[in-house]
Amino acid sequence: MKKLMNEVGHYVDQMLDGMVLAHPELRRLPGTTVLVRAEKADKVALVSGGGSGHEPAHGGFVGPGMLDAAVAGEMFTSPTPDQILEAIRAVHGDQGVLLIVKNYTGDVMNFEMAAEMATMEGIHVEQVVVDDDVAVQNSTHTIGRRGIAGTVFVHKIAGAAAEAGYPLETVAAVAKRAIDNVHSMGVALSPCTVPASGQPSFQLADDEIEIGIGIHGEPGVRREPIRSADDVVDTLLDTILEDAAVQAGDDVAVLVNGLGATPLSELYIANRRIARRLAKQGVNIQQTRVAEYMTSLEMAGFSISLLKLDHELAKLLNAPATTTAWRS
Amino acid sequence: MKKLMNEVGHYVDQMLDGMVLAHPELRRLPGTTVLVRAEKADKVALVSGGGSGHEPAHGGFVGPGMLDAAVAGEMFTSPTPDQILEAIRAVHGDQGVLLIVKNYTGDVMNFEMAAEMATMEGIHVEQVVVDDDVAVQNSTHTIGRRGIAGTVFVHKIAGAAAEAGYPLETVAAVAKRAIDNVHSMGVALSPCTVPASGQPSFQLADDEIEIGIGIHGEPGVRREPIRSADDVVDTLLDTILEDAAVQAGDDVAVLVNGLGATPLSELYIANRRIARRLAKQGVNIQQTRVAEYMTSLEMAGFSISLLKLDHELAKLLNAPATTTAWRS
Amino acid sequence: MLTTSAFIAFIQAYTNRLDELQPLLDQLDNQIGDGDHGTNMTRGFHAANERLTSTPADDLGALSQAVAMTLLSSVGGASGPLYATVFLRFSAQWKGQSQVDAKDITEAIVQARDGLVARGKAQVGEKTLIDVWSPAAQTLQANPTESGILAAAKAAAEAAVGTRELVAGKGRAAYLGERSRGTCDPGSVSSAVFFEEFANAIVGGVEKTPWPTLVS
Amino acid sequence: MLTTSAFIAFIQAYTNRLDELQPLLDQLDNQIGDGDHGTNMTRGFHAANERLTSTPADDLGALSQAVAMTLLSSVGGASGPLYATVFLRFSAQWKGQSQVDAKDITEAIVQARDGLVARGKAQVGEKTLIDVWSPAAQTLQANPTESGILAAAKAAAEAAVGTRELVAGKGRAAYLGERSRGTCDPGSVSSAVFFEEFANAIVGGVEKTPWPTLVS
Ligand SMILES: Nc1ncnc2c1ncn2[C@@H]1O[C@H](COP(=O)(O)OP(=O)(O)O)[C@@H](O)[C@H]1O
Ligand SMILES: Nc1ncnc2c1ncn2[C@@H]1O[C@H](COP(=O)(O)OP(=O)(O)O)[C@@H](O)[C@H]1O
Ligand SMILES: [Mg+2]
Ligand SMILES: [Mg+2]
Ligand SMILES: [Mg+2]
Ligand SMILES: [Mg+2]
Repeated sequence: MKKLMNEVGHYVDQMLDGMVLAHPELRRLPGTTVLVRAEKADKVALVSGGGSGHEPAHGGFVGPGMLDAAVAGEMFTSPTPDQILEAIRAVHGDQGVLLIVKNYTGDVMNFEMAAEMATMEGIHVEQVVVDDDVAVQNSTHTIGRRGIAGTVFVHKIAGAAAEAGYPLETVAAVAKRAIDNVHSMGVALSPCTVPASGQPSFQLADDEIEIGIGIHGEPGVRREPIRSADDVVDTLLDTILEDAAVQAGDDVAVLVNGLGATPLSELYIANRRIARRLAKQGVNIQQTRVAEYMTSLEMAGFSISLLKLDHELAKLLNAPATTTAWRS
Repeated sequence: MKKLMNEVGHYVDQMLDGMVLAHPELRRLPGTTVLVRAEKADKVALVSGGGSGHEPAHGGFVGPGMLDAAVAGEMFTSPTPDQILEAIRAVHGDQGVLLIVKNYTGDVMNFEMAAEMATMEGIHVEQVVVDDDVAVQNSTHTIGRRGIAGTVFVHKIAGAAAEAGYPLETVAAVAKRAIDNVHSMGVALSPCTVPASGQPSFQLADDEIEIGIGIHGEPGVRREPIRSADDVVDTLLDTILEDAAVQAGDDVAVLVNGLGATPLSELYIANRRIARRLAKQGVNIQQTRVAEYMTSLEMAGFSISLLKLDHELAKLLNAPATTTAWRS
Repeated sequence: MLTTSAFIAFIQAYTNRLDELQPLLDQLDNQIGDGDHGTNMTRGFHAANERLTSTPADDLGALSQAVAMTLLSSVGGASGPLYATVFLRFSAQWKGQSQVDAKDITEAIVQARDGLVARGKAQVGEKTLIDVWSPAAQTLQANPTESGILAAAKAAAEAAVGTRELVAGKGRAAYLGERSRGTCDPGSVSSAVFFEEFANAIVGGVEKTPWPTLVS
Repeated sequence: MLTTSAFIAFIQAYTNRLDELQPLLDQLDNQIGDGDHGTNMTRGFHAANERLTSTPADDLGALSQAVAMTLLSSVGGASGPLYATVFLRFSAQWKGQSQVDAKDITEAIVQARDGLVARGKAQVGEKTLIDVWSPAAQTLQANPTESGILAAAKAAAEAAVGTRELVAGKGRAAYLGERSRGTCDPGSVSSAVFFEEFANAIVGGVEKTPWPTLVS
């Protein structure tokens, strides 16, 4: 394991320091792992977060048009309720707070506890849970799907709704509509190594890829032989399209998300296939994003997220936002 | 070697296709490897480029406020004069064209030949050569220093000057002033693999890093044992500061550039040290950029670029730009 | 009878056992989760132990509350809120008391079990620590005495071993579906150890289950 | 005497040699550059060969021009403009001629050498292909006959081997400083092969230097 780091116990702390030192538009609440906007806004406040290791998520999406606060946990570990509560306290005005949570037991429970504590303090808190990963089978008998890179679309849309002055219930409703309409799936070409353990999260042979990967280094849903970029895209896209029930004439936004070590050139090669396939099906791509938005440290691989747009979602997606990792 | 690609001979072509499919504000000149702005601007035109494998450079910097055209060569190979000439022909108006070239024999010669051809066609062409890599000793007996990530600052500043309506000679002069004031140095934690060769560009032991790396997978100037992020930053920064003759009270811009596989979190850990050291020396950081700007495929490592700012350079650096990889 | 000093000794003994078992718990979690359950638990209980050194030792409610808040703010992940919930329920049940009897203990364990179910929404059979807390609470309810506490610890250990055959329906292991079968649930093992050390602190004389040979 | 058909045969023979030597040239470049000189040269000369099949074969100037333009648009890197310059100078020198004698050849080689210096700004001793072109051109100038062409090829080969001891002052190898010593310059080797095949096409009977055993 080769990492550019100092003492492993200070990894998250020093990363957050480096982030606010780079971006004066971000502020770190003293003694916490919470990043907030330098200037508080008068509107429904949005708080998200999760384990560290997904950079630029989530701090990179704090700023006008998106989040008000991002809470960072230990590496790939949900943040604790006290930190989340600090974030809520710091950003809430009198219009309430929306928590945007990815569907992992740990995240859901920690955010839920923070919400309960905040409610006890008289703060109006709502919560939405993102579950965009179609690699995981959806059925009433399971815990549902994981939240992965599609979450960034939810940040953007809820952020624009809040900025537009929508009340909390409406922001939450719009965020839920975004969640219902976003479908994602990822693939890994190589694992990642959590600094504290020093061991790769799984082992892949030179000719293997891991399909349906999560974002915490967990193995995916199946292992397959490596093949051409177009074939790999097709595997993900077939599953996504089937699940999303996208049809000719539909408007969509596409997110091609690098997991950490994959060159941008490879992401563009993937996007070429995605764009052509969607065009062939008569689907209108309104916006495409190709970059690292929600990573797994230095994992090689990528995910595709497809967001089906209605008129309002499209408007909110295109609304201005100026954060360090998303601008529009 | 695991790459997300199709036939290796189509790598650059398909990447460029994927790029314009993602970004409608970019246009590819048919039958070439040239990306230009979708809308031609009436001002001095800026053309840059180089080998592929450095994405988002150079196509990611085409757009209002920066470049007018970027020419892509084969992987890590200078583009050919005919392609550069196509770019010049496509973007030149009546105010002339500035070529921004990185100091590699191949790039310099190919751009020079293109400039000669364009001049023969009556197009007014000037050329600046970026040589920011302080890892390479500078002396009159050598070919001078390489051009690495600091080139992006030159794109930005020349771009703003052109957008402001400066005439060609002034744009070139400002670009040269940026070049004189930018100093960079990089380090690799792991090599990269050019798709066509399939072999890593060099071998590093598990406890070794390569100091003073170029951006084409060439070995650096020396190999050293791995150590803490702070120590590695100090090694680079000491050399840069000495060379740049930066003093207390100086204004600077900082670029912490990921080489491809290094997580953003590690870049921020590096930036923490950079920012603190500069603050301690009384240097004012006017702007910090932390991201992948000029990569070497999936190489792990990073480079630091320091740009000393005078009043005009600062103004131009902060001027608006909206490209896919740089916004301000 | 659980006194404040027995409570403090329990937390200390449990922390020691977690230190011993951390590699095992990480390994189990690596097989069907994300490999951090041992790391999470030791981080939390070391912090709790530390915290107890500066907590007035005259109120089981306050001590439980201190453990709960420390776990909450130091663990994260799934196990943080879950184990914190256990101690929050203890705290509500034992508020203002410097010692409690087997009936109070039984009520606290039942309350904790209910809290875990409310928090994690898992049912018995879904390969989570509920599979341990549920039979342990039932055993105690049927026999709310000191011997019941020993019986509960035994039931907990058996239940933890029994999770090996289950397919996960909640938690990270659930994404593996059928592939989660064949490995004991790490949270169930840490819970069984909890009951073992709990019984030992209150009743004494409990033999330590050789977990590494039993479940790995 | 160089005829158009000898010229075409030369380009073909040189391409074949490059195919053979590509691994060696890449390997030399890998040691002191970026490992692509063989790849660059074969890409360029294959394209040139292809182009010649559709070029009217009655004018050495037009043939040279076709080769130059093809190299320019297919090679890139340092060697592209350099070898293109060689053929651009040939083209200027031989314009409109269907055959040229040793004096015309000498003049073209001298012009090519001057073009290379103008383009790459390297001096003799800087471990570039100038170290081969310079002695070859001088040898020919001293003896502008067919036997001079053979002597030039011999001088070129010796000079290429001699670059091993030099420290690079131009090109990518220059960044290595002292560490560039001990490896032959790849561009010098491809240039020596150029002179070998050139002499063979014009005079014939030239023995092929066993480059792999000589320089690797
Ligand atoms: N919904 C749930 N209800 C009860 N227990 C759960 C639930 N989800 C997970 N657990 C328990 O948590 C344990 C995992 O804890 P840990 O590894 O520390 O957290 P994480 O899964 O966030 O990494 C599992 O072994 C399981 O016993
Ligand atoms: N300035 C120069 N003048 C003359 N020859 C040069 C110069 N720079 C490089 N060369 C030649 O080019 C060769 C390298 O070519 P090649 O590997 O194809 O290009 P690149 O260096 O761009 O990868 C070197 O071996 C050297 O002989
Ligand atoms: Mg975890
Ligand atoms: Mg090259
Ligand atoms: Mg875990
Ligand atoms: Mg080369």
